[in-house]
Amino acid sequence: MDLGPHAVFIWASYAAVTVTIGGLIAWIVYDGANQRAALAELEDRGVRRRGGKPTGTSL
Amino acid sequence: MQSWTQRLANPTRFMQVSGTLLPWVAAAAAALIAYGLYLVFFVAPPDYQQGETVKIMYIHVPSAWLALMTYGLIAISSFGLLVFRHPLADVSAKAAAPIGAAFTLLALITGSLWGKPMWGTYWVWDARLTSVLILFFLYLGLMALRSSLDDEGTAAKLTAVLALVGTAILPIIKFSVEWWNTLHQPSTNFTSTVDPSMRWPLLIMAVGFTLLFIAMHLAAMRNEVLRRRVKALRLQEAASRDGLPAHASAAE
Amino acid sequence: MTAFFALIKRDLRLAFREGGALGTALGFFVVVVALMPLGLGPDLKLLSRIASGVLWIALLLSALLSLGRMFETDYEDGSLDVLATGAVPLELVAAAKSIAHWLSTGIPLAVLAPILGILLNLDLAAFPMLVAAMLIGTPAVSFLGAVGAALTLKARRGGLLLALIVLPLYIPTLIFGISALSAALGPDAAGGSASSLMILTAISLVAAVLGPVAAAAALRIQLH
Amino acid sequence: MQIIAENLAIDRGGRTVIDGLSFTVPSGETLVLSGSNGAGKTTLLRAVAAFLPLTRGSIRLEDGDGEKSLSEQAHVVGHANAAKANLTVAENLAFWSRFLASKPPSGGRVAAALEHFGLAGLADFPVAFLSAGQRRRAGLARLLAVDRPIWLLDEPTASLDAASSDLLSRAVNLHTHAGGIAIVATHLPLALDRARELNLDKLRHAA
Repeated sequence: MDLGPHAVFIWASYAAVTVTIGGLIAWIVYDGANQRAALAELEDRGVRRRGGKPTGTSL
Repeated sequence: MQSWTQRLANPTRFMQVSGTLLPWVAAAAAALIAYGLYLVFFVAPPDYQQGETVKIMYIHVPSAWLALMTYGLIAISSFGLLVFRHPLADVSAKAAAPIGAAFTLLALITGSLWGKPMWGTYWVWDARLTSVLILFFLYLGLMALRSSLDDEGTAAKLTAVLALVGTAILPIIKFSVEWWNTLHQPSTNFTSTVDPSMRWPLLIMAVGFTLLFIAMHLAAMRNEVLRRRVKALRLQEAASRDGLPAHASAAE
Repeated sequence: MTAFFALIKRDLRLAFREGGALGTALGFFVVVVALMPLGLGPDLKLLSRIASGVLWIALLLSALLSLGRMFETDYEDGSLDVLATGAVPLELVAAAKSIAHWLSTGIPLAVLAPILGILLNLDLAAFPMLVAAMLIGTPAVSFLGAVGAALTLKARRGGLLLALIVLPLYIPTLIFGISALSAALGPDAAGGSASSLMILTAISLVAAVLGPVAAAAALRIQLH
Repeated sequence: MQIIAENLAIDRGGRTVIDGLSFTVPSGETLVLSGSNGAGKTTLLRAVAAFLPLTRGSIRLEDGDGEKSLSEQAHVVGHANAAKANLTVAENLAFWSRFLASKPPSGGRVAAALEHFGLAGLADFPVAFLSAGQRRRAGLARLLAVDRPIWLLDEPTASLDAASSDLLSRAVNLHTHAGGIAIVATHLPLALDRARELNLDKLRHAA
């Protein structure tokens, strides 16, 4: 697959796209994991959503 | 149209629907892009003028298209937030901005890398490239404004106002840049009419990229909904831990 | 409408009594223009070619300096809340303040520009067109600037943010402001610059509507 | 004329600050809002002035001036004085008369306002030369200089000594006796006759 004299520019563009979109996807996955972990930790501490049953301690 | 957005309005409902949709959209995007790449590298003919460098078009055009489409999506979400107070409108706008900015940046990078072999310089003040550059500034403005305001509710609405102002002024900017471009330079035909044999791979790549965007946008929105739920719980927890004497502290 | 003109008069009186805002804008304008030859070299032919561009860009940046304070002073001393309960809607309040900014900053900058044009060896024939284009173009600077000022009212790093938000909106004014000048120096002086001036006027009129409406929407949100 | 608020719910900064509140304030009466800070006094005042959107419920003015909105018939006094330091006391009041009433200032009202707040001698002084208490009174003078039926006062006695607070109480009483409405958020007890107290903390407990 000969990409001709300017092959480096083709590879550079595809590399830029892969890196940027790859980075974006990685960040989204990482951020998602963080939020779920924080949510789980809060649930463990018994902090329910207002919709759920009110937290025991009212003081 | 109203009922569809209304039904999705409630975040929990959105989380369910997007939860089931996301894997399918992501899979479809991956499949299409893979197939597109195969077509681009093994099937599509080189351009009679540019030779193989036309392969850059297959990622430049989808990126530029998504850059503009995302700004349109942010404008619609902003309108939904300010006029209909749709609860998910800001989640959509906030999630879309960084992705849109990324695609705009990619459009600029690939445009510049494509320009080097064609015109010998990395940057040409061509009307379209210049408009994409200005679009990038509008994205930066949106993200900078949102990040420099503490109160989330205010930040959301102010960013929405800026997005709508940007949308109103964009056509005027486009017109001015095109006028300015013809004033100083003979018009450079950026992409000559796309040869039919190249149109099919380009379409596949464009649809693949759009599905990829939808998948990323949905995932980012889901993260945002979770982030707001975490924040709400923290606020609630802070209120219930207040050490003030009983009668003064907020009960529930 | 007395309320509308009362607000313009008050802002003008404050601008001239304080004098600070205008002083810094004019001072900055002079410094930026003076820096150009130092940066680009004293070649008079080059300077005269880029003079109008430099003058316009310097003017936009100078006007930007005084925009940040358009609503901030009122917000800080509590006047903004009272302005929101006035006999005129916030749209007119934003319009009045933009007009006051144009009168107190836009016009002085436009009048000072030709003098600085001498520094840049600007062709004397272009002076009247330069001032005309700037007088027609600067309202857009104030009206669109008001949107930026309202949006960044409570933002950290408000000044920088205001520049990032507002400068892209100034691009049409910049392009047609300069094209009016280059047309004036070109062969078909009358025809070329007339069309540019008309478009410049159109842009200022659009800004005169879009600006106050968007700024008022932003101010209402800031009042929350 | 009366202000009627029904089943109010107001969110601010992501929290529901006020929930399920109803009240009416007939003309000639003062509603005093009390409660700990964060109880929602300022939030409620800003909601009445239509600065804040209501999450639920409604606030309306019955048989006031039909064409004008409630906020156009209301004086709002916040923690700051809304007076420009580079203008004289008289110039500030003259501007507010023109801006809030959209007609030239009536010399009589401005003079009476300055007299009432003991600023007659300072009319031509730039506000910059005044002390904090004097500036506060210059801000409050706006209440008398411009005739508006509804007064929304948020901690009006901030940086005021006892004597000045008394001036304010008298002004509010004059206002209510003349058929005006006042809603005052305050910590300190003000000698206000025809006043009814609404404690936002107790209300929150009940909800």
